[in-house]
Amino acid sequence: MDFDLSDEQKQLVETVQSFVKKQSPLSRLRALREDPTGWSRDAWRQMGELGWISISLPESVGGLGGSFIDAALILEQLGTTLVPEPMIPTLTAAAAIVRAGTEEQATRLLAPALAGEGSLALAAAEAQSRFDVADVATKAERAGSGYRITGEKVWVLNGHAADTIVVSARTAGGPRDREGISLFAVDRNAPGLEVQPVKTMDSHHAGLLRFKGVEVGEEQRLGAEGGALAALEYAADLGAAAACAEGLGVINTALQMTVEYLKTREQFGVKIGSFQALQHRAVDMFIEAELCRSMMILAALKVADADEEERKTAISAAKVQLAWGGRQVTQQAIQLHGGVGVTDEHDIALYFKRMHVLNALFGDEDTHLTRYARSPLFTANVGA
Amino acid sequence: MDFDLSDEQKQLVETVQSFVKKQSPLSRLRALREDPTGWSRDAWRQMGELGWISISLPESVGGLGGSFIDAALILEQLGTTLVPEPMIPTLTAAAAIVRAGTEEQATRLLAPALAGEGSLALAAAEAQSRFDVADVATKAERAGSGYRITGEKVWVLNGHAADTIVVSARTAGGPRDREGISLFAVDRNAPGLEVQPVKTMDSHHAGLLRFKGVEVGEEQRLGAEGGALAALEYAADLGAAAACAEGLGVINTALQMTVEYLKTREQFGVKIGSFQALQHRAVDMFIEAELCRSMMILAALKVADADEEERKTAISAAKVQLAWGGRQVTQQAIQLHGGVGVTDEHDIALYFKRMHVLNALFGDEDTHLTRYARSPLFTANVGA
Amino acid sequence: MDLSFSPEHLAFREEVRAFIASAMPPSLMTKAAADSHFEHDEVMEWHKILHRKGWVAPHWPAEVGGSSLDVTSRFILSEELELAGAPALSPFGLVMVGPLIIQFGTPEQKKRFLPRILSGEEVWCQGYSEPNAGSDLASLKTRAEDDGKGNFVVTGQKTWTTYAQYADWIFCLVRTDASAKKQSGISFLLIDLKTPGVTVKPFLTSGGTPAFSETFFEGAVVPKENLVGPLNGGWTLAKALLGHERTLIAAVGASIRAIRKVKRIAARTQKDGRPLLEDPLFRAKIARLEIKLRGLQMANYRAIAGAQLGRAPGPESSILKIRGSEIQQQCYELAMEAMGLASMSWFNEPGVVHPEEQWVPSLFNYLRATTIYGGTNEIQKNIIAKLILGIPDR
Amino acid sequence: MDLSFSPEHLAFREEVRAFIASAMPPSLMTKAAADSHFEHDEVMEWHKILHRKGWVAPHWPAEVGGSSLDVTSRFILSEELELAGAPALSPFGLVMVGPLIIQFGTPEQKKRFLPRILSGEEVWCQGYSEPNAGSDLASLKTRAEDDGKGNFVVTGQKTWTTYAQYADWIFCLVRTDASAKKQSGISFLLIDLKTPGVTVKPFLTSGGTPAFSETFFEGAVVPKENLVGPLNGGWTLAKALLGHERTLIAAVGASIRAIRKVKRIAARTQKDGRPLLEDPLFRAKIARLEIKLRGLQMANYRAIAGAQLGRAPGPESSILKIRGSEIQQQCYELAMEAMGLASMSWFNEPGVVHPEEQWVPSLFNYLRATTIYGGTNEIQKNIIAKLILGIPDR
Repeated sequence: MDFDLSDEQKQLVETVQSFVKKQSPLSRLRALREDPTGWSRDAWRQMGELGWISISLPESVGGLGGSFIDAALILEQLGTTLVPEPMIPTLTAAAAIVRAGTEEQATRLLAPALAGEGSLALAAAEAQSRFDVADVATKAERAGSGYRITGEKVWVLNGHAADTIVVSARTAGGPRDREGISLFAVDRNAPGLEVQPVKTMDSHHAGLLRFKGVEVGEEQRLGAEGGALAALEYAADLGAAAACAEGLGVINTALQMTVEYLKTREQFGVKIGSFQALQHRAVDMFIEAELCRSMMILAALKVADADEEERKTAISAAKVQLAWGGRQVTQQAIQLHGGVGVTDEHDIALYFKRMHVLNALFGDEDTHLTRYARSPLFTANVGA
Repeated sequence: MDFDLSDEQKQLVETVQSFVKKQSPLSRLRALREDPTGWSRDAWRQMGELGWISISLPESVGGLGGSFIDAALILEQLGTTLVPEPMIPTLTAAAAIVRAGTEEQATRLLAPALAGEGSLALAAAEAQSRFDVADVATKAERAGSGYRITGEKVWVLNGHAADTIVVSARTAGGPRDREGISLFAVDRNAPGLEVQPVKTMDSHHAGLLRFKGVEVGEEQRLGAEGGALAALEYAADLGAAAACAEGLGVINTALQMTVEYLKTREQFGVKIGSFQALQHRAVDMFIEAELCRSMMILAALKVADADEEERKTAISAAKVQLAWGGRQVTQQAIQLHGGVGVTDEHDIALYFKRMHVLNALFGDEDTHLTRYARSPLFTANVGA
Repeated sequence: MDLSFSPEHLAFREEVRAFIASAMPPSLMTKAAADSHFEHDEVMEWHKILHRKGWVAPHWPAEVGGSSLDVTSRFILSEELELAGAPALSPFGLVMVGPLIIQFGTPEQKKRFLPRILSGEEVWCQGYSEPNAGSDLASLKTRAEDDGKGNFVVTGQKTWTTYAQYADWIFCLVRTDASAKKQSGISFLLIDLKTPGVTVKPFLTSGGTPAFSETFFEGAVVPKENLVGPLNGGWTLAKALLGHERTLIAAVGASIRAIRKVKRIAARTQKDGRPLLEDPLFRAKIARLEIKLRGLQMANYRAIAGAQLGRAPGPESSILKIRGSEIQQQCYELAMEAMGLASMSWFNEPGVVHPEEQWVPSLFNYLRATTIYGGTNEIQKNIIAKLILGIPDR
Repeated sequence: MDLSFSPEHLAFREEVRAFIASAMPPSLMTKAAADSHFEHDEVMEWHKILHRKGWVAPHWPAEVGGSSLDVTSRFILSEELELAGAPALSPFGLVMVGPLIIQFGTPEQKKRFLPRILSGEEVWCQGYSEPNAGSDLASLKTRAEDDGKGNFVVTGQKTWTTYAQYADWIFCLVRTDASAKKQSGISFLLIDLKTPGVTVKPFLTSGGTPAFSETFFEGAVVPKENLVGPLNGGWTLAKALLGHERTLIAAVGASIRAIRKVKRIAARTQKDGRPLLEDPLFRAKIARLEIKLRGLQMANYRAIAGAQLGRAPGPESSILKIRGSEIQQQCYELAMEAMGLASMSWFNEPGVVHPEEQWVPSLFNYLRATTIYGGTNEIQKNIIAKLILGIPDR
């Protein structure tokens, strides 16, 4: 057992800390709120050059071969100033490509994104699917040597701006069947693909994607026809772990801002931190934040676990803790800030909003609680 | 709308307050802990003479014709010193008798209990039934001109001491069928009835009842054969409302004891009530207690509601609030009392225990939450 | 004891429902159905409709243009308005400064101000809080100095002057005696927002609505006749306001409506191929919240029944603000949960989410304010500990 | 970063398991399986078995009879003992006074006391709290006066002297300088319970077990050589005790075991004709608690990994007591809920409830103590606010 960072990891964290402090304070998010992309291509290119996008991908597909922990450390720091660049959408789409596709496909499709020249999106959610990636109504029907994709994907992170979109579509089976789901890499300019940009609460943007008979070739299919669910679930789990990592940055920042406020704000002639009821509230926030850190580490370590149920239960447990803890911490952060906490001018409200979005992404609290409770591991080892 | 007590009701409350103060302080419960009955026949007779047992029963069966509110007011006061006499078991069994049986049966069977000369018990729960009174495995088979009852009833309140036991048994149908359940009034000395006395956490006693071919006559059946479920559900709901009423007395006493302790106990040279975190905890207890009072009133008013769903949802809502609020208040009462709170010597632990029992009786929190959520009323009036 | 309303009150409830159904313009009706945000003009349109019916200020005495409705009828009126999703009228004139003028004002002040509050001709806002005087209101610094010519000269800054940009007048707590300690040097002053030296600067709530403003006073000259109550006696007025009916603050009607909305969202949202409303966990969550709300409603009924008998608010009413505000928040947390990914939506064009879900994310954010404004819930708990439980401070 | 144990540690875990399975007498094994209450004799029987193996005090230095096990191995040992439901050894000698004597005692004291603690020949109890000195320990009043003949004369009353009726010795904080303020006049004294003037009066916990005692001192004569550390320096020793390893206090192993029990109860309990374990609401409750516990376990692992590297306990360890105690309570609340009506059972004869449910109601009650003893959770939060978050007092 070892929870220390290596020297390389410590240096990595320092680099990201320096980046967010000097080049990406929260004001950058505010400045980009009305921008139609919502993030900066320059900043993204820089993140690519620093190796942050490729850090946890295998060397065989152009990555740096690190573990997901490295990506998690970066995401945590990016969460501290709510950096808006599309790390999570790109990493999740890349995970699907690497897990489902061939090395050749992965190397080719990932290259622009890893360099920070392009970006990716994973189009999995549909109006009726809620958080079940197996609930796919979008169809890919055989057409000539390829397929024709018809259907609608909703709330696709970075769907408004991605160059390549990984889309799940049903090549066989009925609704929610675990077999019959295929993945395709689609170019954003493909004829028949309509992208409606939408705004999200966290000052980000996303896309509603309508596939109106989009034609794709055989070579755009990632992996065996109809057998993509495992890769898709892996990608969603990696996305959930990434949301936990960024969420931890959000949570700790909200905690720190609140503790700082308690130490400086005066009412009734004293610092409000001298009121015991508020002190204990801050301690409750601290406890949740510590548990979130513990569970984020667990999730990040288990993303790569070969045992699928081990991975799923660990990530579901972490997502439940981060959702619960994140909600407690950011709600209380607003309450302890008082009136200024409910203004758009004060940053604390932005942390509250981002936390809500991270909690919803890749499965909300009850979805993961239920998945955890239904795992075979839950009832294993019960005997005396 | 009127939530004031009538002059008669105010006088009733004062009489019970005076009784618990002068004749039945908590020390009486302690003194009776090791007694095999656990309650006093003299005290019970007095309660009968005062009309407390008969107050809310119809005049046609020998009662005083009051509403259930009157009984609830008495129970609330009895809860303040944890009076151990079998009010709840007698009232629930009486409710089943009155609702299911004929006036002649009710008048005859109730007479000794209403006078405080005898007492009753309702034997409904079985090992597998949890809180579902329709889950009846005990059988009553036709035998000559009567029936032969075979089966086992568990945790029968006052089952160790009651003179007459109202027992549910299946005359037709399979497990959990809503039809085919009959009620019988059985004498405690009936051949084949084995009573195993058991102790309960709240210093009360109860009975595990084994019916080994107990023979009963046609005239002991209450109501039509196989049609007793409605009466049984009514009796259980009345029991739940009674538990809420007594629970309110428990809750308010625990709150008062705690507030008093905060005002008198000194640590660090000050009254511990001066610590804001503890003050707010006491306020949280107070809020729950106030909501419990509101919901107890609702339950008591709705016991007699002719609309079965109105009755069930109101009583389930009240039981959920009392269980939740009662647990919060008594847990915090112990916490704020500190070390003395976890000793057997201090009374606060006895209130905690009685609250747990009241919460379990006639359906625990989740049982009532689920019943509430499944009611047709829950999804009525949802349209704009 | 009796939980039912009298036949007269039941008839009044029907009258209110019928009136709303017939009197509310279709444009407002559509927005009400979707719990949309009402613009100021729309609120005032509805104000004037209610005014014609005599229902804008039913809690005012009849002789100053209120009504002769009893407490229960007033409650029924407000509950039905909430249940219908009607625009909430601006409370600053009708509920706050109006009653204070009625209680403490001169005959001239009553004549000057009350009719225009009723008619909606003059809109009010509240100038209590300052950047450094929030929970500790008595530490306010805005000062009003006697210019010796029959005026006060007002200098300072107020914040949370909600919707000041639409208001004509502001009522302020100002410091009129700098040497006096805290509460004792404060007066209650009415200020025309058109007065030179007064500037209103709106800013956004975290819900994205322009509900908040800061109001700056730079030597604004205010005639002395705009002082309400005694000089340096403003704190008494501020406290009197807190003593008024609290049965509305529980917002039971709004929360009943919100829970119905949660159920509708859950009924049309799919989970595992079935309506989310049939999911045992989610359904139990709604049920638990509805039960909490039912407890609050019963506590509210008890408070109303007491007020109907002319009693001072009892212990049951002190909990209404705390629990009412928490439940309002929880309703919208559940609505967001039901919406799933769509809960991320932020001021998108129509069609992106269902019409009645359009404003949910904004309200989810804004409603965090309910446990803060009107005295934070922490301050409320301090008060209950001291005044109701009798627990002494250190 | 690495979550896995080293091969050596995994092998050690197997060794511990094998030892427990082979060394625990069948009578204890049966009780352990049912989480029964162990009598004092049974605890001491197990103490002696572990002593023979050299595992009673693995955290003591090897030279005084401890072990050379590293932090992780010690953790594994304690976790496996908890998971097996083995009798918990009395901590007063092994975990409390022993380490203090090792750190502050004279060579004579070490020689006199340590071997008998290890062997179990002498059993200890703790004399800290007094009726009016609970959270505010420094206000203790029991006084030890110099008789000028090489002794202290001790007068006063201690409470919560857990299992003093089975103990041979008590370690006490006593006031040796009545004129000094609070902490500064306190000394740490070892007292033989057989000393004339010492009386032990056991009383019941709310769980119905005789775990608590009051101990009275009426002019008990105690030789001065029983003073540990400097005269009037007892507060330093009391604080040193708090600084020791806190990874055991989380009771993760006990809670893992408790949750397994909850699942077993729910698996054999029927609800609506199906096992309660398949009820979505109840199952979700267990899952939520298990997830909380997993978070605590991870925090505990982080604390252990830090201690293994010789670091002082970090922020993660400060939460272990608070969360660990809450989770212990919640496990038994769920067990009681699963038991349904049977949860009312109180010390009934065998067969009334399932053997492993027999002690659940007692523990449900007794475990309310976990958030109180060892410094209430409120005191813990005061400490975290001050020392970790750096929020100053008024």
